[in-house]
Amino acid sequence: ENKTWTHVTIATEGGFKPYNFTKPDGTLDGYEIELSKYLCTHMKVECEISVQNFDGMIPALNASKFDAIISGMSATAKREQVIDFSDSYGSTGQAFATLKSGPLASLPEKGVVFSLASNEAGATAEIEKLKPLLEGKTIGVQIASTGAAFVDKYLKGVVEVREYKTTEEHDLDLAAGRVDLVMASMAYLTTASEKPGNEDMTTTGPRFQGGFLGRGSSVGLRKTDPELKTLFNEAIAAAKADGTIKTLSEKWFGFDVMPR
Amino acid sequence: MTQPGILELISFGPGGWGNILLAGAMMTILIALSGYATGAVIGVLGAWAKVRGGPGTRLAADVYTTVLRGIPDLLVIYLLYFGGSAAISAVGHLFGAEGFIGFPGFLAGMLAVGITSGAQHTEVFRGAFRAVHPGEIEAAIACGMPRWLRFRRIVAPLTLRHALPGLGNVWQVVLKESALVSITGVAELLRQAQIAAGSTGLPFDFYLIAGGIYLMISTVSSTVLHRAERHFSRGVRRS
Amino acid sequence: MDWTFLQETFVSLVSAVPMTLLLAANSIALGAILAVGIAVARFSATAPLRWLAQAYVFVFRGTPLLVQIFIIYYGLSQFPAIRHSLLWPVLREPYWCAVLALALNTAAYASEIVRGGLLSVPFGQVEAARACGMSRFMIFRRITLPLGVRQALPGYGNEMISMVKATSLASIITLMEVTGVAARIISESYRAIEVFVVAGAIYLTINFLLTRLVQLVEFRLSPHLRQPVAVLPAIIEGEAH
Amino acid sequence: MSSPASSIAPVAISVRDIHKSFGPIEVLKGISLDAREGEVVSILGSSGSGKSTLLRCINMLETPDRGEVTVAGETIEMLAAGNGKSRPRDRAQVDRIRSRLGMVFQSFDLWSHKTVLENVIEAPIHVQKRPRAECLEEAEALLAKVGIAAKRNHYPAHLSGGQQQRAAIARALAMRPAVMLFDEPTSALDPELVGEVLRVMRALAEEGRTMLVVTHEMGFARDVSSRVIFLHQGQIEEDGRPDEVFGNAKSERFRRFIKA
Amino acid sequence: MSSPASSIAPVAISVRDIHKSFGPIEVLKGISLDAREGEVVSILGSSGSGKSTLLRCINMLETPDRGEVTVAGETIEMLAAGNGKSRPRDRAQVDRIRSRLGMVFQSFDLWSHKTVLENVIEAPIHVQKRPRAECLEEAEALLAKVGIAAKRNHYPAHLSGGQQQRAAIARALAMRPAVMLFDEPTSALDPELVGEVLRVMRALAEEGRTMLVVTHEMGFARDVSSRVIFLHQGQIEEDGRPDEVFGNAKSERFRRFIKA
Ligand SMILES: Nc1ncnc2c1ncn2[C@@H]1O[C@H](COP(=O)(O)OP(=O)(O)OP(=O)(O)O)[C@@H](O)[C@H]1O
Ligand SMILES: Nc1ncnc2c1ncn2[C@@H]1O[C@H](COP(=O)(O)OP(=O)(O)OP(=O)(O)O)[C@@H](O)[C@H]1O
Ligand SMILES: [Mg+2]
Ligand SMILES: [Mg+2]
Repeated sequence: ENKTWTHVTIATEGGFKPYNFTKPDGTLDGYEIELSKYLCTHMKVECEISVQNFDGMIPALNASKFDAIISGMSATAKREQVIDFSDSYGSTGQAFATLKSGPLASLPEKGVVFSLASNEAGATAEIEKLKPLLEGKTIGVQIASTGAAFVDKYLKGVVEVREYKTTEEHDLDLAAGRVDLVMASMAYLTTASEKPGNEDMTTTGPRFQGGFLGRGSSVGLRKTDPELKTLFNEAIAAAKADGTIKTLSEKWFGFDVMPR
Repeated sequence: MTQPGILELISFGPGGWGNILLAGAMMTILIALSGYATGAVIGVLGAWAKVRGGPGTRLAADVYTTVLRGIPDLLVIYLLYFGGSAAISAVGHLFGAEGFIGFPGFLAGMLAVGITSGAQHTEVFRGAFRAVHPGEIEAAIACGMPRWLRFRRIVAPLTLRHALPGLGNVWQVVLKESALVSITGVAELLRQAQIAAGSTGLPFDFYLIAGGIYLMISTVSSTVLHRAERHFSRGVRRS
Repeated sequence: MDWTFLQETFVSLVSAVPMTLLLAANSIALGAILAVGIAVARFSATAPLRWLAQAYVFVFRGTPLLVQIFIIYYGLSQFPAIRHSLLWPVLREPYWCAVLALALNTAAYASEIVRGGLLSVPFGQVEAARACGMSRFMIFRRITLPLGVRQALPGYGNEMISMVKATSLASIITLMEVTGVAARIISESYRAIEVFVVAGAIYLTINFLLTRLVQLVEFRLSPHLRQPVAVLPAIIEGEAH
Repeated sequence: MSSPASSIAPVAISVRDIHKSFGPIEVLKGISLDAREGEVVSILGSSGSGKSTLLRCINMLETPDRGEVTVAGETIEMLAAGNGKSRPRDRAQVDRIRSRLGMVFQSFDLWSHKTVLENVIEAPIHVQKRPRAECLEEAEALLAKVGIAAKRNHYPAHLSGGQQQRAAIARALAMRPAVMLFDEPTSALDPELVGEVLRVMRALAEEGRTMLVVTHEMGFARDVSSRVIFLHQGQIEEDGRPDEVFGNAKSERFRRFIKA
Repeated sequence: MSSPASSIAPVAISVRDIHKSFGPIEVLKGISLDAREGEVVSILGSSGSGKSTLLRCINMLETPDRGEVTVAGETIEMLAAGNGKSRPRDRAQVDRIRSRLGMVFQSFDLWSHKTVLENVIEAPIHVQKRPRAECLEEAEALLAKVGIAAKRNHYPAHLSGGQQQRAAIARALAMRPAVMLFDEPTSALDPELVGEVLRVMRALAEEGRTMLVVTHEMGFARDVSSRVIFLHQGQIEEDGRPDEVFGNAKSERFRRFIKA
């Protein structure tokens, strides 16, 4: 039986700038909010965006509290065991950040992108080059993020890992000197260094993406709703085709996050 | 980007988070009050079961307090919010309802706070009851007061006298436990502060502001509790 | 029911139990000492001392522990003066920040419980002690405190259990105790209910043992509320021999 | 049984074969006694002989292990409990009978959260449901009678021992009970007040109220009571008119007791 | 002042011009009395006349508003407090003097968390720092003297009123006080026990211990005490040898009091 969708409830965190955030008047804004509006118009459904705690989002989706997650969530293999994902609408890769005044500010290959999907050998060679430089340092990552997965897989035993509930918190500890560097998505880090208090923060070293880091940010959906997934995929394809994603991401991140 | 001052952050005008924080505070109070009331009712019944119940009710009350005091409150909320929905839907289907019936987040939160604080209420009431001078209860029995009357006129006020400091503690706990309800999507104070913190990149400021608002709610409630304590301690000589 | 998943979860969570216990034990011990001090200060004849104690209780009971941990850990470190002070080697460590925050918090609650217990001591028994020439400190130590503590025990048992549960908030400052590990497993597996049930069972076990311990102490401390069954046979026996 | 007048009057309270143990100690070993309307029975006995326990068994504050209590013709129905003990069948019946038994406790046990006046009007208003105004008026009169009208608005903690005892007497009298149980009602009073209280008790006797009085005042037992009972080792050793008992006691033990 | 023997003995306790008010009520209006070693002073007075208050002022359980207390030559130094009241200057001195004053309370006030024996040995061991073995031995002897040795390991809650009172007497005696203050020490006792307790008190008097006894027992006042004081409306109305006072009272009020 094919379900026809006229009304879709979407969950977002509402506090993950610049993907999605709340303005002082209570309204939502950000890259994903503008994108959702476009997607819904294209899908010809009425959308309702509600703010949810990121922690409980996947179980809540499966408990039918809402129909879709658009909240900077990367489609990783682990998550795909539990829920479905649409095609990606943004992939910026994982990058390091440290203090401008710190010794790690000048890690080599700054800004160079290594893909774990198309160039795994190159990426691993690059990681080997980094290891001696990072030996004994402390790194902060968001708990269970793709960055955490990366550090766990490639830098275990080399660096000491601290896991934080939010990215904000590892920024604070970076500033306090409790950690030497942090790893997070490039899109987050570029905007984070503009936040008050983070003036001394800078991105450093190479970026990594693809492979087990996932396809990038995608719409999270229940496995039982294939029709909705089709609708979202069509709409995302249209957004890519007509340049909406490019304009929006340049507006919010300062560079094009079009998945390659 | 210049850093806005705290006054600017909490103002109600454009660019101020006053409205959102106020709504959050109201929600916190609502959840805390309703949860606390639920808990107090459970607590009176639980203490009664423990003090006066037969072996069966006593065991049930013991299991209840041990389990609910022993597990993290978050688990209770999760089970009610996710588990509760499944249960209600199942019942709904029996009566021919279509599709999925949601278990409202507010209700789950209120019940969760009530059920967890009920265990603490039980212990507070039980301890306070044991502090009542037995002779005063016997005097009431000797007057032929039936149980309920005795409870209402003698036992309850004397128990409350000893229970009030403990009840104040439970209230403070509940007030802050209400923050956990954010997991169900209820936008209470701490959740609003977290959202504001994430949206502005000023976590420290917003946590301080939230702390200040909690303190304000506490001030009002401890004034009320203090009055109550004075009222119920009338006729007591103190060292 | 996915037994292998439950088993794996259980093994990971149990490995975090020592951290949870260490946090709880340290903060409860530190908090208890502080609590008695604060409770006594609230009865003090010196008004400023009384106000100070009252303000302390007010602030720490009035704000969520989460906020307190956050401010102690992230807030203090924002000030360069603190980062360059002698305290920094302690405050730099998430573990000690957590113990500090938990102890300061429980002290506020426990001091209220102790105060309630002390207030419930019958006045005549204090007077009888005064009439014997006991000093204020001796009356406190030998009469008021034992009677008050007995009275406060059920409430204090509550508080210790809340502390065990409150250690779960230490996960927000990167400490991997039981809840921290549980949160990590959930955010990898998204099976919140199963993981929380296992975590719940672990907390329940810890707290169950703790409750029994408190009850044991309660029983030992209140022979005067029990029927004299244990004493009588001893006397009769003694007379028979 | 004692004076000709009271032997005609109907039996107000009848106690049959009361047994009571605390743990291994048998405190009461089968006590039976009847009191007719208007009779004043003094219960004598050394400390620990079970006088208080007897009064407490009569109004079921302690459940007797065996035996029967009848007040104004109504017998408290008992059920055998498992362990060779018994318990009342109907709690409402016990409450009803208790409200016809006034009791003054050895340790007064005034309600500490109520003023003297509130202590006195509590039961008449709430147990007997009499109109408040009437109760207040009667309470004032009673307080005046026992001489503590001036303390009506004090809390028990602020009264002297004798004042507390008199308030307790007023509280019991306010219920207009058919039978009054006094547990050493004058132990804390000075001779003058004893005289006053005894006058009150005598007046009650004349109104036809029955009284069981545990006392150590030989004067009272001899001069006021119409019957004297001596408890020893859980049994009644002497029972009779005061002149009989004091003048010509059968029991060696009692002779020793009053000689002291 | 009374018998020739005691007028030679040194003054054990001296009370000068004690005043005490509770709120607007002035309970004591200037009480002065001396007692020499070995004197037994009975304090009579109607209920509420301030007898308990006087004893409580003597050992500073209530702080007198004015006046001076001297025990064995040492005067409790008072400081004027702001509000026209006074307070002791040195708490340690008060504690020291209290340990020379034994007190038996009207309401016993045994420590409920200690057994009878523990109640008795508490102060000797911890206040007077005497060896435990000696205290135990003496306590056993005292408990035997007052006839409750069998209850030594019971908690106060499980004792009858008379047993509690005797335990309280033993507790006070165990401190070997120079002066004993008794607040109605026999109110809950039967005549036999009264006799026994009075024998104990007489023996104490012969050892040269001074006693102030609030009592309602005219027999005791007449036969045992060496001096009788009658309190009325906060003042001493009668003061003299028992034969003088009872035989030939100056005060009309006192004649009425003992006639009752
Ligand atoms: N709840 C109880 N548990 C154990 N023993 C008790 C209890 N109540 C009373 N007893 C014992 O029963 C005996 C009788 O006590 P009861 O209070 O009836 O004596 P009494 O005749 O009133 O003495 P008194 O004149 O001293 O008040 C005493 O030996 C007492 O120790
Ligand atoms: N703490 C207090 N607050 C207020 N009034 C009090 C207090 N203590 C005693 N009083 C009042 O002081 C007066 C004297 O009391 P006190 O206890 O000295 O009397 P008493 O002579 O010992 O009487 P009794 O023989 O009845 O024991 C009484 O009127 C009493 O109400
Ligand atoms: Mg008795
Ligand atoms: Mg008195």
